[in-house]
Amino acid sequence: MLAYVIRRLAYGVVVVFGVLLFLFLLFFMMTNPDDVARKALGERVPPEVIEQWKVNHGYDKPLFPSSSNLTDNMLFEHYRRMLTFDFGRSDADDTLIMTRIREGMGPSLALTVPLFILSLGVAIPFALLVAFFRETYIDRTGVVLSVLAMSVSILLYIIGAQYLIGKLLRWFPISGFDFDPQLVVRFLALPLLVGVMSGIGGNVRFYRTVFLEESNRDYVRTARAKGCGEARLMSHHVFRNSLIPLLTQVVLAIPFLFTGSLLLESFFGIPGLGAITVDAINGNDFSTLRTMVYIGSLLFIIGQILTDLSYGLVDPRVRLE
Amino acid sequence: MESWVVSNVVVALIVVGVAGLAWFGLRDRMWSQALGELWCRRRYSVLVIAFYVAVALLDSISWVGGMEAQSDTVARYKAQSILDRLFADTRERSYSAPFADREFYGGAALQRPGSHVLGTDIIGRDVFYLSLKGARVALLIGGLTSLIAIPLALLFGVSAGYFGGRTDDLVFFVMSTLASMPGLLLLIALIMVMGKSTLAVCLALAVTSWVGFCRVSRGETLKLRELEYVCAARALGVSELRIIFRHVLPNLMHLVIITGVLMFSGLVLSEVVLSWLGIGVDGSWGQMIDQARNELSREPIIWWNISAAGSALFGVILAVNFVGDAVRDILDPQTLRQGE
Amino acid sequence: MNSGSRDSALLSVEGLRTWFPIRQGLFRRTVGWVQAVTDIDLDVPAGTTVALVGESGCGKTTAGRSILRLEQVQAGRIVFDGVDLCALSPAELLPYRRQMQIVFQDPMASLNPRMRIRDTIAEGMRSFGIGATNAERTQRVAHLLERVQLDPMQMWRYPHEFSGGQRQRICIARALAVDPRLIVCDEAVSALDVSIQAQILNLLADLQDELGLAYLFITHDLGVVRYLADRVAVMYLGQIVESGPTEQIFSSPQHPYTQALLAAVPSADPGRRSGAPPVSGDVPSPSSPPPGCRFHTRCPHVTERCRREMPQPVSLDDRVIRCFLASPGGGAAEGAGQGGENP
Amino acid sequence: MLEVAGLTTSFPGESGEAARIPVVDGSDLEIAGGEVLALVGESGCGKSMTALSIMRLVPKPGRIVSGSVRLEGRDLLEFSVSAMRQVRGGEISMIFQEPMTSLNPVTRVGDQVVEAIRLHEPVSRSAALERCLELFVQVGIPDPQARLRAFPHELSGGLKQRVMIAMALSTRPSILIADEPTTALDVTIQAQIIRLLRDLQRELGMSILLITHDLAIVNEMADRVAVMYAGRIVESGSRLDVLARPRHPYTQGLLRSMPALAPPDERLPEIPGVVPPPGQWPDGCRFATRCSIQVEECRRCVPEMVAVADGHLAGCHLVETGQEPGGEA
Amino acid sequence: MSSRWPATRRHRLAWMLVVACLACTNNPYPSSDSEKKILYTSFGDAPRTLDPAVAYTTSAHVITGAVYDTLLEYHYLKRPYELIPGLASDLPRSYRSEDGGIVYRFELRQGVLYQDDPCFELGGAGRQSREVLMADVAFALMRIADPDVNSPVAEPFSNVAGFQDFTARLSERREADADFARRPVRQQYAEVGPIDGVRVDGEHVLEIALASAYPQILYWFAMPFTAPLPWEAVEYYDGRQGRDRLADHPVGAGPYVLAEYNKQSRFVLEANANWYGALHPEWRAPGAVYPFEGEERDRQAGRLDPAVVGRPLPFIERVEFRREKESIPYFNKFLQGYYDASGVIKESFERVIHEGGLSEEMRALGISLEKTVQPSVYYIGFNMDDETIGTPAGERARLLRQAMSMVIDAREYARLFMNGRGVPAQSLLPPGIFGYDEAYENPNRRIDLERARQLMEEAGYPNGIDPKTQRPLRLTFDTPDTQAQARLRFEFFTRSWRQIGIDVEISATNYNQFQEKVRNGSYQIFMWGWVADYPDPENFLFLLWSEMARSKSGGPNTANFSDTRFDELYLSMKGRENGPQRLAEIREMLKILERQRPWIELFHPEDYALYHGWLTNVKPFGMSFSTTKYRDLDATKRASLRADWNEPVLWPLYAVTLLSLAVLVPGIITFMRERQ
Repeated sequence: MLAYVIRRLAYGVVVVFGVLLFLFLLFFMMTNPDDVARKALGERVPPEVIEQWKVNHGYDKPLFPSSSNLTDNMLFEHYRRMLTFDFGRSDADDTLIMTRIREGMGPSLALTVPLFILSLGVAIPFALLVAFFRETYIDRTGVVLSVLAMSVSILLYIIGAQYLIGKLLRWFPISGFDFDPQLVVRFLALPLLVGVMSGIGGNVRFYRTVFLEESNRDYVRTARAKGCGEARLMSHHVFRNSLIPLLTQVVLAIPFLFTGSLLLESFFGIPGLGAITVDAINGNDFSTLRTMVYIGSLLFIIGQILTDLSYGLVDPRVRLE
Repeated sequence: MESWVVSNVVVALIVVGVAGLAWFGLRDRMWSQALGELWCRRRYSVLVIAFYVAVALLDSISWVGGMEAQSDTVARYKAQSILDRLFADTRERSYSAPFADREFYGGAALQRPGSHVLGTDIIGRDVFYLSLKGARVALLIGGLTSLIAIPLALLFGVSAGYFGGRTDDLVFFVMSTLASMPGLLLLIALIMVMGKSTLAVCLALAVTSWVGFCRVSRGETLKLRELEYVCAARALGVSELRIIFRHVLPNLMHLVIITGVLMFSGLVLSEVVLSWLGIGVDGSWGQMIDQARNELSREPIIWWNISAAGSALFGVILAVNFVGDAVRDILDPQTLRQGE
Repeated sequence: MNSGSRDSALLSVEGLRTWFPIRQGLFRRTVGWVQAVTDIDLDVPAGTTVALVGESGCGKTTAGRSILRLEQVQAGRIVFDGVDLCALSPAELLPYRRQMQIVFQDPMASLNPRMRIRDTIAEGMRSFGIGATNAERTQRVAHLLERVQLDPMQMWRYPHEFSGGQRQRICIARALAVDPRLIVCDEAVSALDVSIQAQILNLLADLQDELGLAYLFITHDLGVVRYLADRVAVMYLGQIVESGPTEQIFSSPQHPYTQALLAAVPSADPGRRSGAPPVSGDVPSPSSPPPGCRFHTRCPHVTERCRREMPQPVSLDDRVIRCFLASPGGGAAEGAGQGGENP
Repeated sequence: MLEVAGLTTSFPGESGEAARIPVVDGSDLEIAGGEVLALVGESGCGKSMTALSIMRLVPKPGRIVSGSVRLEGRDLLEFSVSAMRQVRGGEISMIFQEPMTSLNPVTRVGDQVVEAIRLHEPVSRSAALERCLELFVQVGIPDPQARLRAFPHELSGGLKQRVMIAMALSTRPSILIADEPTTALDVTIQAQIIRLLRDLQRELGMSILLITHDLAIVNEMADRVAVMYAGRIVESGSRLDVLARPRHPYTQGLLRSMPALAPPDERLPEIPGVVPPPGQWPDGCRFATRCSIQVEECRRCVPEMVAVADGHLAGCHLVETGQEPGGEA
Repeated sequence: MSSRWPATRRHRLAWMLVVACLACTNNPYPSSDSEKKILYTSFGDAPRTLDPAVAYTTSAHVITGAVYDTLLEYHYLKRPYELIPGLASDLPRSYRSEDGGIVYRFELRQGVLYQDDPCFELGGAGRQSREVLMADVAFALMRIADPDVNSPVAEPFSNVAGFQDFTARLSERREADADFARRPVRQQYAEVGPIDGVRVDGEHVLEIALASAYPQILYWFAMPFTAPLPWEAVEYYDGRQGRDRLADHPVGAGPYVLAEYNKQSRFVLEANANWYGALHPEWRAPGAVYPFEGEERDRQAGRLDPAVVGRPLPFIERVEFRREKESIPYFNKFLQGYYDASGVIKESFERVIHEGGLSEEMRALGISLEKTVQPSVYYIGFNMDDETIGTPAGERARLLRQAMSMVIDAREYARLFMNGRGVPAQSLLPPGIFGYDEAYENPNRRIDLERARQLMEEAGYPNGIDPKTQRPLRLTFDTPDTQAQARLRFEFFTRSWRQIGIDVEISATNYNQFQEKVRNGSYQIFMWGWVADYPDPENFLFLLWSEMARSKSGGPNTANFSDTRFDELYLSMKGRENGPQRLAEIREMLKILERQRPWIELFHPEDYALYHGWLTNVKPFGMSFSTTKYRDLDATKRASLRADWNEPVLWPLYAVTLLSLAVLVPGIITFMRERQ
């Protein structure tokens, strides 16, 4: 078990190195730091200032290590910074990226954790219901509704909800955020609704498929033959076995709770990491964007390891060695 | 070469290709059965998709000239597609005028549906015309990206699965690396770095979407490699390359089709988000939605603009999703989960 | 080593060993071996049927595939027609592939579902250059289909349009297409219903008569073995524990495992019901076989020596036995077993 | 004890509900108390579906169309869902062909047996565990205490089938339906399971409906035999009657084509052709297409089951007309 | 069974709690704040910096203007704009020095304090604040001169004697002596010595000597760039060891302090207890009391109510800026009463504005409207270095530019995209700026398709056909704005040009690619806008001064316009006081532009500002100048109106619930029955 975890982590580290290399190629070799500097500093900047800015942001060094110079180059620096979580300052406004991440994490989690739980809480019972009533009109309606829900762009969900619920019905504030826990519920209601709605189609369909596939297995027939009722069958046998395929999706989603949701956050004015990322995109802020991609990958890799480990917990057939 | 010539050549190739495939498919009992089954189950969705494809084709075949009656000199010298010609201003009185200067300066912006079937947008363009033009862009995004991503994924997936060993290790490593980067962010970063163009968007979409199918095809190849008919072929002295082409690839075709169909809707929907971020493809429905988004707050409300683009998008995605479901059921019920 | 028939054997296998590595971890270190086939010796004389019998997991399928060089062989010699196949490069091996073919158990899995029957059968001809033109090959396919009692008009169909028995005939036709001298039948009739099984067995027998084929018949069904085989080799956990002429093995099995196996076969004779106490326990895992004699965990006659030492094959007349109790003079195991004979 | 009459189960055809295709077509069976009835036939002849129909476990969209299943006089087909649930696993238990997949892979085998007990009897978990342990001893599971906590994948095929048997016997059913209980097992293990079932049946005095395609196993276990072909029973009678003196050409063909019974070096007598799939069953005698001695009548009308001896029935026109199909036994 | 009951009840309680929490209210603020005098407003993207020497955006000035008080200020109500003393006790006296240059002499009020801030501990333990001194103003000016600070306004200050010299000395020393470069900047400045033209005379007197005539320099002293800046703040807020950076932590002597600064969600300004207006009400300083006089329309609008005139400032105790990236949610919240003021978004224009005034609906809500034309100009520029469209193509290109200028209908543009809230521009000078002539009509900005076509023919492009390619002339419009919404605007222009047969391609590339093009000079047409720093024509005309050409100096003259006569006139006009001669010079410059057409002037945007009835003393201000301290609001009135306006509509909730039950229940019942 321990050996497995260590090995799995080791591979994770290898992948992290790969990700960093890719990011390096993408962000250092294919972009011109002068432009980034000019965007950050303004149009009318003397060249000395741009040079100074490049020094401050570490864009002035040679790209690759040479035999005489192993550490003082951008590649090494890139790896060193990313691996030690010393992300430096934003290209756009010189704020410490780490500070920004720390500030953005709270609002992101405030949105994504309830969203995650609600999505599961709505989609799984709904999928169980649909699977339970398979081959009836409830099932067919459920599937059609899911496909309908899947076919609408999330942008339209957001626009529609803001217009209908926010503006016409005045149930919740149209957008915004507050750190006061009493107030935050009001602000989160609408993005949560949109988030759940936009994901429910795909989720229900996926879960239903999994449930149906499990309920066609032989052991379900055995359970029926020993007198097990349908409800108990669903909850005790089908659901428990379905957990294994569901885990891939669910556990893998957990790390991404930290990175927030790009669209929801920026449309609903939630100052989370997603909104920070969108700002970075709009502001040509490559260092922040790079960091966000890196953190996303890191979390994904952790998520994958967690998924593998959780298989071991849920599925007795899997031995982690 | 002029872009319209390229477009015409591509259309010709596609038409020939599709005709060839159709001929092959109808001749081949297995595929014709599947097609028949699909037609039985999802007649309307197939018709809807066919309509979109037809519109896209009408918008893809273009040539210069033949517009001398036009007041617009620029249009006279530009390649105009069949669709453009159908909507040209000679028909203004009967229907609508996408380039009509008179209307434009006469204040025809944001007209309600009426003389223009779906109204006009803020600079007086016909919304119906724009929605139809979006079909080509959507198919371009879906098609071009699939055309890049699927062969790439097949190449890597099959070689990794079939040869195993170091090849597999390398492909698996590249896959884990790409897969571990958050998709949308990677997409945005790629487009930001490559610059904004249709090709760049498609390339970036391809880079972010090939991994999923690569993994599926690798897994499937691993399974196929162990099957007895592959073994029998080896016992018959058939070369490895021929085994791949005759025994492995044909048995992945259903996955290719399923993935292609399912990928399409995902790609078109991601383009909408890209459009909102300002890095979408010009003329797409996503761009229309984003352009029309704010008009929704006008009083009285300008709904036709966004709903036309939204419904055009919804229509094709829905049809594709329905067809995708059916295709998945018809071609391979076992791959339900991997297709996700 | 084995006795006289060596020289006349079409195929003779010596000390064949196929172990699969169990790899683990980041660097794919080999941490153990699945000992699928361990040092087996086997002869298949031309024009005869040799059966390889054993329970699932005993390595008989791996042995068959190893002989065809479809698995990586660890050690040993596979001498076909006087040539050691293990020493050949893939290119050199090609002409020998033509002479040895295989028919699998699951006729659905052994036919490419996306390939027409005609193409499936013609594929081998193509790779060995049999038939100059496509038309010629089609002609030959038609002929082959007739030979396996199928309608040649059906050659343009796909496998799923055939029944199980017909598919097995197609597989046989595919094997015959390259004029082999040896066919390895890997559980070729096990998945078929009794009535179909009889048809296939008859077909195989007819083909042997006509073409002088040799069969290596891999199966777990002793009924089929008794009916079909000239010689039998019984496998247990990767080793051949007993081999010899069919009649002798069935009438006087020497190895305790053979005895148990025969005793366990249910009797279809309405006049008799088998009453013997079946051998107890399960087959151990081939990745960690027991020390000493591999059967000692289940053997009713186990001695201390069996637990320590691995018995070596001993020749007895025309038979080879791997048991301490089966010394040339001994036959100690005789008292046990053969309960199946008594109602 | 259990009486199945005119049981017909069908599935919707290609063109939907309108053309339902029967897979079991008017089967009649009768099992007396304490007797082992073997239902024998080739694959696709509807024997498994008969068993599932008795349990009312026909998978959707299949449906029992007509007939009756009487357990001690009560028609199971008219039971409510909850009452039927009590019968399943209570009065009638069932074991399946694939012990590998028939057990819930994520639940400990002990718990699965406990669940079966507690579904029918209001006993505590510990009492149920106690019972479970006894059952494990009874079905000959070595080291039963430890095996209680094992997961199915940790057990060999033979042990899994023993667990299945323990589970089926946990509520002391009066009838056990065993659907190909040994097909997936090796010969030596098969012998063990056959012996176990035989012993248990004698010990507990229950009835067994044994479904198999292997006539040798029928010979080993059954008291009476019913031979099924294309959804119908074609011959039934005591073991000796059917196996030693078969009257239906199909039964005769089956017995003759068994290589174990045939003398070596002789050509095996074969039944030509294949079992037609459901939906393509011929109108008259269903075996007519493959029968070597068929007459005109066979293709036209369905033969009745006729008693050829005491308790020995055969459904063949030639038997009806007094002609002896295939003289020898 | 009995054990289940409490569980159900707990369940129900939890449910009720959830409902109560959500309790369908759209109030974005804590209810406890509803009675407080808090002004609610918004920001889009956080300003990149709040460093007073660097911050140059309106969004930054909203904060820096309130936190950093300046020597001079604008009069709140009077138009044209008029300077009044702020921290200075009076407007500066000017005199000619011995060498002929002009000198301004500022006097600072005594006893003015900075806001409380931990950075002052650097000047002595336990100190929280200190007095504002003229040395701090000199320090601020030296920071503008410091190349490392990268102030965007260094250029206008180069009129101050010795300013550029100081810059040069400083960089030289730094380059020569790495040790020196590491010292605190205050020491560096002290060592390199003062700027010649900036003379501190005692603690409270400062003299500014100009090297060249530049009377506009006084306006810069009403902007935060020159506000006194404590050296402690610069030294302390260096961004190291967890301390903020000066760019995020302003320390000034203004009426407000920045109490909270979360760039992602919220800024809060709170009244500064140390402000001289609060500490010394007896001064009745002009910048610390509500003005006594104003325009006639101020009297009509109630801005000169006797009850408010002369009252000490500020009125509002707290300003909350919330982040709103999109204008529509902001406007909707304004209508719901959650923001106090708003612009009119184009999408809601018809609803809000009716025949130039407020609509019935808005008036019923008690909203009032203020319109002002901003001192700014939007224009399409041509790259005058371009081979086809610029000077190299000579007369031909001039005619082409004229033709192109004649088909762009700015009024239509403003109508479509700005609801007509823009005065079509005839020249680059907006109304209210000296030199603006209401009667002037630019002949080349009149929409005349026929004439434009004729000009095209004269230029050698009959019907727009380029004789070289035999196809319509092809030009490129470059922009870094890739947003879908922006594309519509550019398409408006390309469609207009199509009418005279010019095929203009929109090239919307990302910022870096755009930069690349600008750097290479490979651009043809672009669109830009300019907002005045101060109300003087010089601030507009310098945009076309050849010295400012981007190709030459990287300056804001992106059109790379270069005309010797224009330059001559510019330099002469710059140093002149407003008068007939200056006017004549300006007129001549405009004539040159009229003919040369480096720009197509589009419009001067008109600002429509909406205010709720509870917000008073509001007057729009064109210059970048913080007016928050003059405003007042009635929180009680606001609270009651908000409650009235935001009653949630709940029936759809019930309807949806009932509908889904109606669909589900029969299904479940049928299913259950079927199973029996």
